[in-house]
Amino acid sequence: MIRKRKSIWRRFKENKAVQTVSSVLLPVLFGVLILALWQGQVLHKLFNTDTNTLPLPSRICRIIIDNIPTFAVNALYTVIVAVVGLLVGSIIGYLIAVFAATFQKWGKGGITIVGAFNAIPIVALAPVMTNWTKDISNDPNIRSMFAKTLVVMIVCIASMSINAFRGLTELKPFALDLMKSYAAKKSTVFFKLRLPNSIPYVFTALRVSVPISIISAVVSEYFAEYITGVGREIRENIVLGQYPTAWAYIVVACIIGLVMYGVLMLVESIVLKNRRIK
Amino acid sequence: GESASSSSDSSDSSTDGELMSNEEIIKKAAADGKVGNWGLGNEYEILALLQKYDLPTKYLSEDFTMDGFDQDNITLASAMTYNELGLVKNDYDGGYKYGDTVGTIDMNDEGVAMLEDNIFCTKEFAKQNPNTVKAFLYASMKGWKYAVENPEEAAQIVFDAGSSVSSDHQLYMAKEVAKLVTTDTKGNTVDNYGNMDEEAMQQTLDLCKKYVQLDDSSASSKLEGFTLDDIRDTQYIDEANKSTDGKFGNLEKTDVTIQLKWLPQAQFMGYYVAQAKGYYEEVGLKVTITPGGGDISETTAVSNGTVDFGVTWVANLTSANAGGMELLEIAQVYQRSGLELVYKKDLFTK
Amino acid sequence: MMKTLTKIKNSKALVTLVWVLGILVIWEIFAFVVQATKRTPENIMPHIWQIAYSFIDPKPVSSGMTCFQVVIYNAGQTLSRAGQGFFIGMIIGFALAILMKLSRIVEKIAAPYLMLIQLIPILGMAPIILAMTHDIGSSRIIIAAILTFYPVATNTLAGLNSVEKQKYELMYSYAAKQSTVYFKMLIPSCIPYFFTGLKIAAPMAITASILVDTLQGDGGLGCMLSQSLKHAMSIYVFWDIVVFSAVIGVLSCSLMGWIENLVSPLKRIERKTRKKKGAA
Amino acid sequence: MSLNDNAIIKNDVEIAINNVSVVFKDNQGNDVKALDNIDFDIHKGEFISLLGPSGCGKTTLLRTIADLLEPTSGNVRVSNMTPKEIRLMQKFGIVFQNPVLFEWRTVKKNIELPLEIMGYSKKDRSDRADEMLEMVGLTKFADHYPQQLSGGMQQRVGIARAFGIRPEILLMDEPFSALDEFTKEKLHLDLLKIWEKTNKTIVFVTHNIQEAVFLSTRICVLSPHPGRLSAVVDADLPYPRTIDMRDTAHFGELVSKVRNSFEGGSL
Amino acid sequence: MSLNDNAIIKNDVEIAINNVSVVFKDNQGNDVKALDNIDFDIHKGEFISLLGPSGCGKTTLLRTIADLLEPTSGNVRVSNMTPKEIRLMQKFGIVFQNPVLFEWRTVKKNIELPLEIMGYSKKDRSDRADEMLEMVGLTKFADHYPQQLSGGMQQRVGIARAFGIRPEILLMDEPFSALDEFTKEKLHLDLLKIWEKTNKTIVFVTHNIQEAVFLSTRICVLSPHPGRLSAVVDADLPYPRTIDMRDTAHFGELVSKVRNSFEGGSL
Ligand SMILES: Nc1ncnc2c1ncn2[C@@H]1O[C@H](COP(=O)(O)OP(=O)(O)OP(=O)(O)O)[C@@H](O)[C@H]1O
Ligand SMILES: Nc1ncnc2c1ncn2[C@@H]1O[C@H](COP(=O)(O)OP(=O)(O)OP(=O)(O)O)[C@@H](O)[C@H]1O
Ligand SMILES: [Mg+2]
Ligand SMILES: [Mg+2]
Repeated sequence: MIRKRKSIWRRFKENKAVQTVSSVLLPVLFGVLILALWQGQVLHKLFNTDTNTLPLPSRICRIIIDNIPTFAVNALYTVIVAVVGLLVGSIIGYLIAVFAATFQKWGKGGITIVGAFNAIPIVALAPVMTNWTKDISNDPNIRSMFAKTLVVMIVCIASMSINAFRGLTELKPFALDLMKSYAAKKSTVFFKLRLPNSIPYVFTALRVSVPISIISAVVSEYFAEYITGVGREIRENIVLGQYPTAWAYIVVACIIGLVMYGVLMLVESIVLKNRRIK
Repeated sequence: GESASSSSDSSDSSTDGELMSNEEIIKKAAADGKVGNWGLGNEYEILALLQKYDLPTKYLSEDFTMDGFDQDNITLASAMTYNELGLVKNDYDGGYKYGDTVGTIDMNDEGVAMLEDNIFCTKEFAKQNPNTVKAFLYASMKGWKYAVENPEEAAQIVFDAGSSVSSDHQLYMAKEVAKLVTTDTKGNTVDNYGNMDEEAMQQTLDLCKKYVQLDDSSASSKLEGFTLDDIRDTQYIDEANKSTDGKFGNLEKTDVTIQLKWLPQAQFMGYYVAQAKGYYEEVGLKVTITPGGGDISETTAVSNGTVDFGVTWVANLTSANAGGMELLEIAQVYQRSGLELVYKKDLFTK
Repeated sequence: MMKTLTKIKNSKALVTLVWVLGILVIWEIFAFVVQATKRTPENIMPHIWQIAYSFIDPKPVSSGMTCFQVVIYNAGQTLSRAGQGFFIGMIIGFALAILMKLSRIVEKIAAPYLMLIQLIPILGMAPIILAMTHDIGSSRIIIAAILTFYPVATNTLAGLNSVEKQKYELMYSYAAKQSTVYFKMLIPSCIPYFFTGLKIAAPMAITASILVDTLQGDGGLGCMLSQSLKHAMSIYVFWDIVVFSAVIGVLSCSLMGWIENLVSPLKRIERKTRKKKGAA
Repeated sequence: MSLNDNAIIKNDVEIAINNVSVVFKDNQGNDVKALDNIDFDIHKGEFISLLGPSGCGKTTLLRTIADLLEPTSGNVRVSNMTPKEIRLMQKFGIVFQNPVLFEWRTVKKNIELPLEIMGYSKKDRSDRADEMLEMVGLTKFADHYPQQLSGGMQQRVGIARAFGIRPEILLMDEPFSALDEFTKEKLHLDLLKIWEKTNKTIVFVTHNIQEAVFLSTRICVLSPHPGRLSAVVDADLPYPRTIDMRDTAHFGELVSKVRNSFEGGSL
Repeated sequence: MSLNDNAIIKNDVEIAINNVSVVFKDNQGNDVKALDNIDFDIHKGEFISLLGPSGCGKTTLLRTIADLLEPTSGNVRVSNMTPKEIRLMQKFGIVFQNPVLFEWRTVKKNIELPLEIMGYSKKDRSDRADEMLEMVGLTKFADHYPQQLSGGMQQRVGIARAFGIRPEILLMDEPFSALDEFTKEKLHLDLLKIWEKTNKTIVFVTHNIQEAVFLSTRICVLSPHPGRLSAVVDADLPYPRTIDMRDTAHFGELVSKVRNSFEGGSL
């Protein structure tokens, strides 16, 4: 009897539809719980803070709803910077990894050097990029966008190149021998073996890069010449002591992050579908 | 050296043209979209100025250096008289060496001045520690007085206290700051340091109401209803200035902290002098000076009790209160606006 | 003679050297362009030798300290905070990965929120942390830890998830306790992934620590960096700190690699086999 | 499916496979019937071979017994308990079709792994591992890592590991197929010796008829697609078995019998 | 090492193994001699089996021929060229000891892989793959992923992949050891048929004496530690070979001869 019930539970748990629904439902439920604790000021007791430093969700919502056009414009700029920077940076990072995997003797050193970019703080990178891109365009908005995107890009390069390099080089035993026996060209080995092998690693890198891209976009906006974006608004409002508004923008940043993360998970589940069969 | 001489050459060659009026300069720069300010609550005077000339209230962000100005990305740049302006003009370390080839537009003259450096604490702190507040103000003002009268010594004191600014610039700054502390917006001399001039305060508050844009509707309606009494209390500075010995009875708190609005430099020389000369000790206080310029703003730090006193600008204090903090200005150290717009003369000749 | 030559040619040091040189050359090309076209080239892209000279320049730039002294003096604070933050972040990251592995439900719930925490800018997070700790020093360490744990957690989790099903079955057939499965199988096999995470996190900890320096203006590389940027002191302090943090970042990354070689027998064998190939 | 009872002396059922079916889904979502209604009892102390062509479900059946796979329908009982209970009592020893070694452990440490889990002392573990290494002829390779071994050597490590725990029930999935005649012969005899001495129950998957006949008491012949039990043959050679039995007529007859049951039943 | 020349009709050397030694380092840094001075010629169109106990160096020798491993001393020449040149001309087809399938490709796509690399048209690839699937009996599993197959089925995919490219020289490392008698028998006959038809050179690693005798023209017996060539035996059964040849006296003699050369040479 007990066995039976357990197996129903297990079957329920292992059911595909149940799993898909639960992987959305559970975090949402958890989020609702947190929101409730937040609104009920339980979080404030926990963190020993007040409703000014950590404003209530209801107030944050009000502010967002009252200012949808402003928020939308700022969010749009931040999304453009984060997404373009993430994509271009990841592609460059991947290309560096490809280069490094192709010429391993020289490439490994290159990966180390790229890792060094990781160690240059964004607060240093952002003003330097703003300085370097002064001549890009006469339109301050365009050159600011360029500078911000560059920052995000540089930051995303490192995590992608390190991970992708592993994916491109840590192959199953004898897989390389197999390709060698076909006298496969390096490019063929790359497209038929290394590339598919690296896909799961690429997704690991992207999982790390998504939040990094947004936070770098936000921070680089602090330093940009043209005043726009979620990050800039967060800073302005914090300096002005407008915590509720600042938190409204933080929430927007989080929503951007969640959406990007959701898209990533979706793409991952489609791309890696066939590998999940066990 | 090379570049400085070349730029003065170019200004020499352009002296045949006639310099534009302030209005023309502002209009030209605004039309090019090359007016600069740091934002972050420093922009209201500029917005008021642009509005005064019926110009769109848009500006570019300056990054706390004058590189944008130097490279002509910004042609009409905000500069504090005591800091950026000195860097633009002078040729000491970090300076851009423009000398007299640059001109300035003064906010006080344009009638859009807002008051800057003050001393504040929370309303609750003031209420619970009145004697401490008064003693602190007494000693601080004594420090300011000494600093204003002895700028060389004050500059040295700040430099020794771990200032990050070169000693040349420090001295320049001390002299300029002295002017701000002892002259009001109309150019009259002030001798009761820390005084809150009603008219200038009111003008500042009015400009705040007009130009501080708050997305938070409850905050902006709160701001709308503010009177001076919501942001300042004059009793403490008045009593401090009346006292001759700095004795105010039992001090409720003797260990206090003050967070500056910016990095340690002569902008805040009064506190460093009071510290170095032992004025704080004389009134029975042990004071720690925390530099600002970090991500935790002085209003936040005072509001959440990390520090007791802070130095900020009136506009910042006003908007923080609108946002829900309960801060109280207790002294107004700078009596006039230190903000000017600087431009290269050769770019604005007819 | 030939042999030593090939040895030098194959050495790792040479590879790195060539890379560094290559980057320096590119930098210099641009530096000359900047030099020719800009009024204050040192603010945009100084020459390498100018940066190098600033390290040994005896001229004091701030409170009687030379550039080098400023960097070294403040590096102590920053690096010790980075170290502590990294250590805490590493433990949290690893623990979270294990926790998420232990329970699918925890993973499903936690994964998006862990990422969300990364998205809260320090500006918003700092006042709350500060309110919790009432101490700016420990707030800084905590924030540095928060900024570093994520790559460790994701990479370790990826490692834990990469164990083949057959290995589970083996352990399962021994009726091994959950803890045994972790200690004898999952943890050893996720070590390489864990180290990849550490390699990304170590430089990030330094970045994070520089970032949290700027919470308050009381010292640390971040403060000096922003003061220098605001032209409160020589701009070379900024460049020196950028160079310094990049170098430390690379070193921290190699340190992780070195520790990995030390703890992981597999890496040791690989190294031995490689050596042998080199000799043959 | 009737059992040839007379051949078996012991009559207490150790493993009861009751109407077991296993259905997999392929990636179009269609059902693949790997096992179809297998019903069969294994007695205590028996040496049972599961014989059948590639893909017929041998591994699947073994996994069901070992509680590594739940049957889609039907059930398995071991000593009147569920396979799970038996597994939790650590009574199974399994040799997998691929050796499944931990690449971060040396050969010896791999053999010691289950002993560590079962809480043997350091000395006992080491002694037992040495003994097993001796048996599979890998003493010289104790400190090598799995990657440094040939395929057959890796498989032998897997065998040593399973033997090392001296399990009540030994489940072996084609353990010897990667080995050469001599090594295999030696291990056959070792296995038989251990079995005769300890009287454990052994379920042995193989696709080699000679091997099945030589080793086992009974041979279950499976036919593929879906996996069905097509015959059970008694391998009634006397014990102890010796190499030269393989040249006897009876051995040949048994091999033919199995082969025929194959061809009749499935091909 | 003298060759039994009279058994071989064709005399042009296809693969010349000249004094090849391979030394590995174990993890204490000691030398492990995997191959010791192997000197041997393989003629064009021969079917050579490498026979020997587990760990004797069969795989190592095969890898040296295939240019996957450089000998520590000595060299290999194939058609008077270096193995590398031959490899670059895509003349090798290799079946590995473990199947090495790409888990992101279906069974059919795995078989098509080398054909893609060699630039066959889509249709040709598909036709050839279908034919090979038919041969190894996996037509029904064309669209499965490797993880969904049994061990033996995976191995058959590897075989199909190597056969698919119709290589000049086929190198096979224990390709059939995971397979049952019937599948194996079928593939033996298929392999022989292909070999006889095309007259390719085949080097076949096995540890099964019967298999070696049944398939090959000559058998190289290796002895282990260090790997030495201990005997070369001509398997002079007539072609085409048939299943029932395995019951002939000559077959038995050959098996004994090989077994004896083994025991004398190495054990
Ligand atoms: N990478 C390596 N490092 C060290 N030793 C190795 C390595 N590869 C193989 N060896 C050793 O070389 C010897 C021969 O190995 P090889 O794989 O050629 O054997 P084999 O004849 O193919 O055996 P099997 O039939 O078991 O596959 C073995 O003793 C093995 O331990
Ligand atoms: N995870 C799976 N998903 C889908 N089908 C599977 C899965 N595992 C096994 N099968 C199918 O089940 C059948 C039986 O597989 P099993 O591994 O039991 O065969 P086997 O008898 O052990 O063969 P071999 O001798 O080749 O190892 C095969 O047809 C196989 O394709
Ligand atoms: Mg199987
Ligand atoms: Mg082998």
